[in-house]
Amino acid sequence: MSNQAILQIKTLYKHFPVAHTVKDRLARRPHQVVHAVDGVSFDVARGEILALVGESGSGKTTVGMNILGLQVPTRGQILFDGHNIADWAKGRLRPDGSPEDLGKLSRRRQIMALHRRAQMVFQDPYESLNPRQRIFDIVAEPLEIHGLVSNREEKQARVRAALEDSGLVPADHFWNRYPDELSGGQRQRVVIAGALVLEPELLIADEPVSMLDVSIRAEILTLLQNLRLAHGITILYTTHDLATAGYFTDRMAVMYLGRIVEIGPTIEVLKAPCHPYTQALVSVAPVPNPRKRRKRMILQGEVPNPIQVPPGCRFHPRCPLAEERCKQSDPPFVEVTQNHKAACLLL
Amino acid sequence: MSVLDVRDLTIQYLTEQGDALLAVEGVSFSLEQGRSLGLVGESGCGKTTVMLSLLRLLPEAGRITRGQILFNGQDLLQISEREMRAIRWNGISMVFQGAMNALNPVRTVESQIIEAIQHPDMKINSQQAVLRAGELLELVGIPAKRGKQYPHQFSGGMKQRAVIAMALACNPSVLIADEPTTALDVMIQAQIIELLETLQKELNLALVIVTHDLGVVAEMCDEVLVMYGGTLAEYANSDTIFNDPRHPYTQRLLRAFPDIAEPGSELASIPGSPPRLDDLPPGCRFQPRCQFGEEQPICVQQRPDSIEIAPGHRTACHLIAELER
Amino acid sequence: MDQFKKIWQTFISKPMAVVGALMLLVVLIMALFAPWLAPYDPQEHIDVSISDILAPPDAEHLLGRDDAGKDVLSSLIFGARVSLIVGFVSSFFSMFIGTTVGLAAGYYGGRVSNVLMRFTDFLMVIPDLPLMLVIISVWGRGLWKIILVISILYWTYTARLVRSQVLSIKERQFVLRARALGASNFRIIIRHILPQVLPLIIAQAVLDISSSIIAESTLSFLGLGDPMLVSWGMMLNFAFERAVSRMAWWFLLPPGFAIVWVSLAIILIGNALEEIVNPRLKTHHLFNPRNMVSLLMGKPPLVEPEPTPEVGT
Amino acid sequence: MQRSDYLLRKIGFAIATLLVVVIFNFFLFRILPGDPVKLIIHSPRMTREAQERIRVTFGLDRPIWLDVEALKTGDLPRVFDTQFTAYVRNLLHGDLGISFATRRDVVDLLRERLWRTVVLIILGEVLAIFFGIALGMLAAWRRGSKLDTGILLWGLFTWAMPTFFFGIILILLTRGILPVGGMSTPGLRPDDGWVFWKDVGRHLILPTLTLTLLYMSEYMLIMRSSVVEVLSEDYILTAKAKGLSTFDIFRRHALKNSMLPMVTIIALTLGYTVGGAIQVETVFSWPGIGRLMFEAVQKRDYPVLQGSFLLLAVSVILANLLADLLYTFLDPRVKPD
Repeated sequence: MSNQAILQIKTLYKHFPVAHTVKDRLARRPHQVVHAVDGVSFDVARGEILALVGESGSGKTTVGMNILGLQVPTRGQILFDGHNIADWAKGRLRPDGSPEDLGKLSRRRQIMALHRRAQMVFQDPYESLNPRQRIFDIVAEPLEIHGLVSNREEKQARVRAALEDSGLVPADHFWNRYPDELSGGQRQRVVIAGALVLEPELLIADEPVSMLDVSIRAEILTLLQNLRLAHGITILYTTHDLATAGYFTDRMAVMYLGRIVEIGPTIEVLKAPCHPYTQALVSVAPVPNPRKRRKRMILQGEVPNPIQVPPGCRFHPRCPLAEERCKQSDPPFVEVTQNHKAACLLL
Repeated sequence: MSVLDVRDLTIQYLTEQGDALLAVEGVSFSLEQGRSLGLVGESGCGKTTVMLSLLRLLPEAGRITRGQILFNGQDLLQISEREMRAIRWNGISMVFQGAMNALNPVRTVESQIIEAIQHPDMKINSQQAVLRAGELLELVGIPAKRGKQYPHQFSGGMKQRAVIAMALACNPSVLIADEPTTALDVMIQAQIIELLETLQKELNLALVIVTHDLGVVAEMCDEVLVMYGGTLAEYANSDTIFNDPRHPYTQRLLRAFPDIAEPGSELASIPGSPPRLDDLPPGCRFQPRCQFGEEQPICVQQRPDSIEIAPGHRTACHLIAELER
Repeated sequence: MDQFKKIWQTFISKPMAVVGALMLLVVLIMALFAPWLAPYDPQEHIDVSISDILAPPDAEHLLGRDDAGKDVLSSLIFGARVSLIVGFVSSFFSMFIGTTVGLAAGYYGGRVSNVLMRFTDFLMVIPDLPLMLVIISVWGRGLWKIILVISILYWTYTARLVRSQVLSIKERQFVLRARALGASNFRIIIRHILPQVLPLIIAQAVLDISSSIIAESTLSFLGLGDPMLVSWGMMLNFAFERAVSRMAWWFLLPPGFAIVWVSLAIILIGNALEEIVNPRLKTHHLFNPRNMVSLLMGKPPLVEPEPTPEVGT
Repeated sequence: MQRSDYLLRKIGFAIATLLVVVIFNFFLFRILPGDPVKLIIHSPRMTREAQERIRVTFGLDRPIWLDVEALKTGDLPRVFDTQFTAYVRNLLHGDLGISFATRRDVVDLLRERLWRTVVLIILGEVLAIFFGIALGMLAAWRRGSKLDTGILLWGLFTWAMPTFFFGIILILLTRGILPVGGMSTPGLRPDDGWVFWKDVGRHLILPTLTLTLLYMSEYMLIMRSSVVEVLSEDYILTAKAKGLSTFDIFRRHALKNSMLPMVTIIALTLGYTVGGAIQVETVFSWPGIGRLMFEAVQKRDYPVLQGSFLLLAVSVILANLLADLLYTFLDPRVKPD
């Protein structure tokens, strides 16, 4: 694995405005915002698989959407191979570097160029395929959009390769069918093939197995792992399930309320979590063996709403170890071991 | 004596074309007061169908064609609809999958609990009912005054708690919970598991957890029934299922389930997908995906019966004797 | 297109739909071949005697004569043309406007949607018949004016329907996936959204044909029809003024039932289409509960369970 | 959404709609080809005084919208002295002009006739809603039965039936049994008390029956599908599992939940019902606003047409607002503050 980062996220913020009511407007109340992503920074090295773990509302999916330019960041930088996606998404052009530089292209071209190199796999395989398209057309669509093939044979060859790389062998057995003729696992393979056909460098896998049956989860995860081995694809895997993340990722970042609270090598984070939130998450993850039942560290209450974020450490209202100082100051990252950082004042 | 004893339950669905699909076949289990049973299986394995049939709540197309459901010795399939109504909620109550949909959006949470409390057999006046609804809400950790609110003012976890409170309204002896933790966040899941465990101990409930999540079962069940393709695959106590599984399906299912205690360990998925109801294999339903049954004519042609291989341990596999060797 | 082939197959398997289609076919033939089918030319100037006025049916005039002594059957056959033209053309226009507005409002959202939808709401709130009466009586009577007035008032429902569909389709993951692949808005609308809504739009447009036909007949009945054409509504207008007191049912009933016939035909077709493209076959929890266990109580099960073979342990 | 916010929006929309209707009403009668007002003035049937009065009332010598000349010369008070302001001023004073046909004040004409239309619509609508809901629920409960099929067929048939033609059929069927025209038998007067009102009641039967039978079917079909939808919800299954009887499930769960879409539909179809009333009044010579409009169309009596349209539009807009208010109290998801 090379150490060069393909993706660098620097203090990314994404705030969504809350609907302003007529009464708010009359009372001249300030606009409120949902702090979906609130100052997130991390790097992903080329060829690495990083897990972004968090409960719903933690902002993990929003990070993925911002990386692909599907949402425009409020603040901060997203550098993909050195190019700032946040700028492109805003439609601001910033020409710099070599003549081939992406910055020279128009906004639409830039986004297209990004999508050629970075792709996404979605959560729900039953929903992410257009029910009216055949498998062939679904997988060939990215090629058409990007104008990558000139003739039918070339198109067929590339679709075939993508389908077979995704484990749908033989390809012609599948490509004339419609999505509803396939099982959940097969559909998720089609989604992956649709992304692979562009030969992307970065794949954002947004909860790709959470809707699948247990018996086929492993095969999709194994497929993702093999893509890294065969094509060197970098994968950002977002999930709420620590156990699947533990199975195949290199590093893990745990998010809480729009922030990363702990980041480090997966095995280390799972075996020796430092942040109380990670500790709690690890302790409540169900273990498939009654002999290994553990003491659960259950956090009371629920994730607070991301409109009014608690002051100080945003985890303090639910933290079993919280002290007075946690209410006042926002904890910085502390390096626990090399590459393993956590944001907690008690460390 | 078992509070719930299900014998040879067989259920069909009638399609619009008039075909009958065998959704559940020959499922048997029994449950004693104060014990908990996990009914596990992948989607479409018939576990929800079994659960609904216990209260005779199958959808219009469903037909129970064989078997007995004995509740305290009384066969629920032989009584009238009126007698059945008296057993619903009073004897056996349910927490349905997707708590958000189990509450009527235009009525207050409290009124929906009261409605269950004022079961014809309960003989309780409205003032007492309000008090009791408050008690139930407090029991599951919701402040009683929030009962005056509507479901959309509750978070997902609170709705699930409210639905559990509602299920306890008539002091049932059996509580059936269908996927009680699915679609909830990890931490809320843990809260609900903890709550169900506490309630089961305090109220001495017979608890049936219907779920696809082996982890939940391992956490809270005494006994486990693994279903595959509408049939019983393996039925034993929890420790046996997780540490000494005999049926090839159970074994492979466990190997496909990631264990957080051992990150980085190998996972093996089961190739293929579960059989569709309209396309069931003639023999053992797991045979097309089973690594042992590939060339065994008996597996291809005949459906295995469930047999008791040890006291309280039943499994349905032709090759069980050979596999042991 | 496979999708339309599938719809067509389901369509012809529904008896009501086939009945509707046959009923419409009759009217279509009437309209297309009117000059050959009609025994007399309704535009022709004829001399009449007192006894010819509102003469009851006889062998020469199968449906009798009207208040001007003309053949009712011939007017009826020619009237089919007016109804069908108004019905099909206005419904096409309103489908076009409604789809465009609905797609734009649903897909782009924000201010565009706000302006378009408030305008749609506005048109929906204004009582349409009084508005049509006012516009036509000020603007003047004429076939094209009627068609235009109907189409600019009747697209609102289609727009709402399309918008609500687009709103939900737009949130579906395959649209997000198309965006993540780099597809343009145009491509997403044409390739991914329109094909999902199109069947519903067509079903709605078919139903609109019947509303337009009824609207035209109502305007004509109220005396605002095209004075140059004989339409069923206009026949009823004359009949109502002059034939009720003489109980000349042969002049009153045929045009009325012709309107009912054609709009019923279209409604049957449209309804079947809507059922096909928008199935709402959900489980209904309050059915006769005895069904569930009736098979157990004495009656044989539908499928005999296979005999269970002995297995040695 | 908060209740007050929702209401503010709805009230804002109603006011905007009213304004647009008022402006539309003004322009329609001036901008469209033929300029009816000028046509009227040259009508030979008008006396010179009447022509003069119209000229003054409409301010026809003034510019239509804004006096640009006055704006240029800085004569500000005259800038707004236009036909439009004259129209608005008259409107605010409750002056809708005089009828060409009867030479009576349009406002008086409308005032005289309004209640008759209101009685007809309310009676027909209330009966239609009541029977529509009852039959719709019945059909949904016994889905697939003969009763359900019958209800569906009746719904489809009446959907295809123009209101006026249904009225004509009823006239032909009940000739000699029930009065088929007018509001009362000629000769009877309100002073006759009970006898008069009984006679009015008999005259009301057919028009009401037409409205009820036709509009009932739409409510019936919508209620049916709405109840079918509700009955498939999980909270119905839960209610059943709680041991509630079918009757209780309908009363406590299905009714209120399926009423919500009904309120919206009833509000949306109000304009349509008004259209139906025009046809029914025409067919049965019921002397209400609808009949008035029909006669105005025949006689090209524009002030009456304009006045009636304004009155009907305003009533429907207000009724709609009322339905929205009702909705906020029925649906708890629109929160009180």
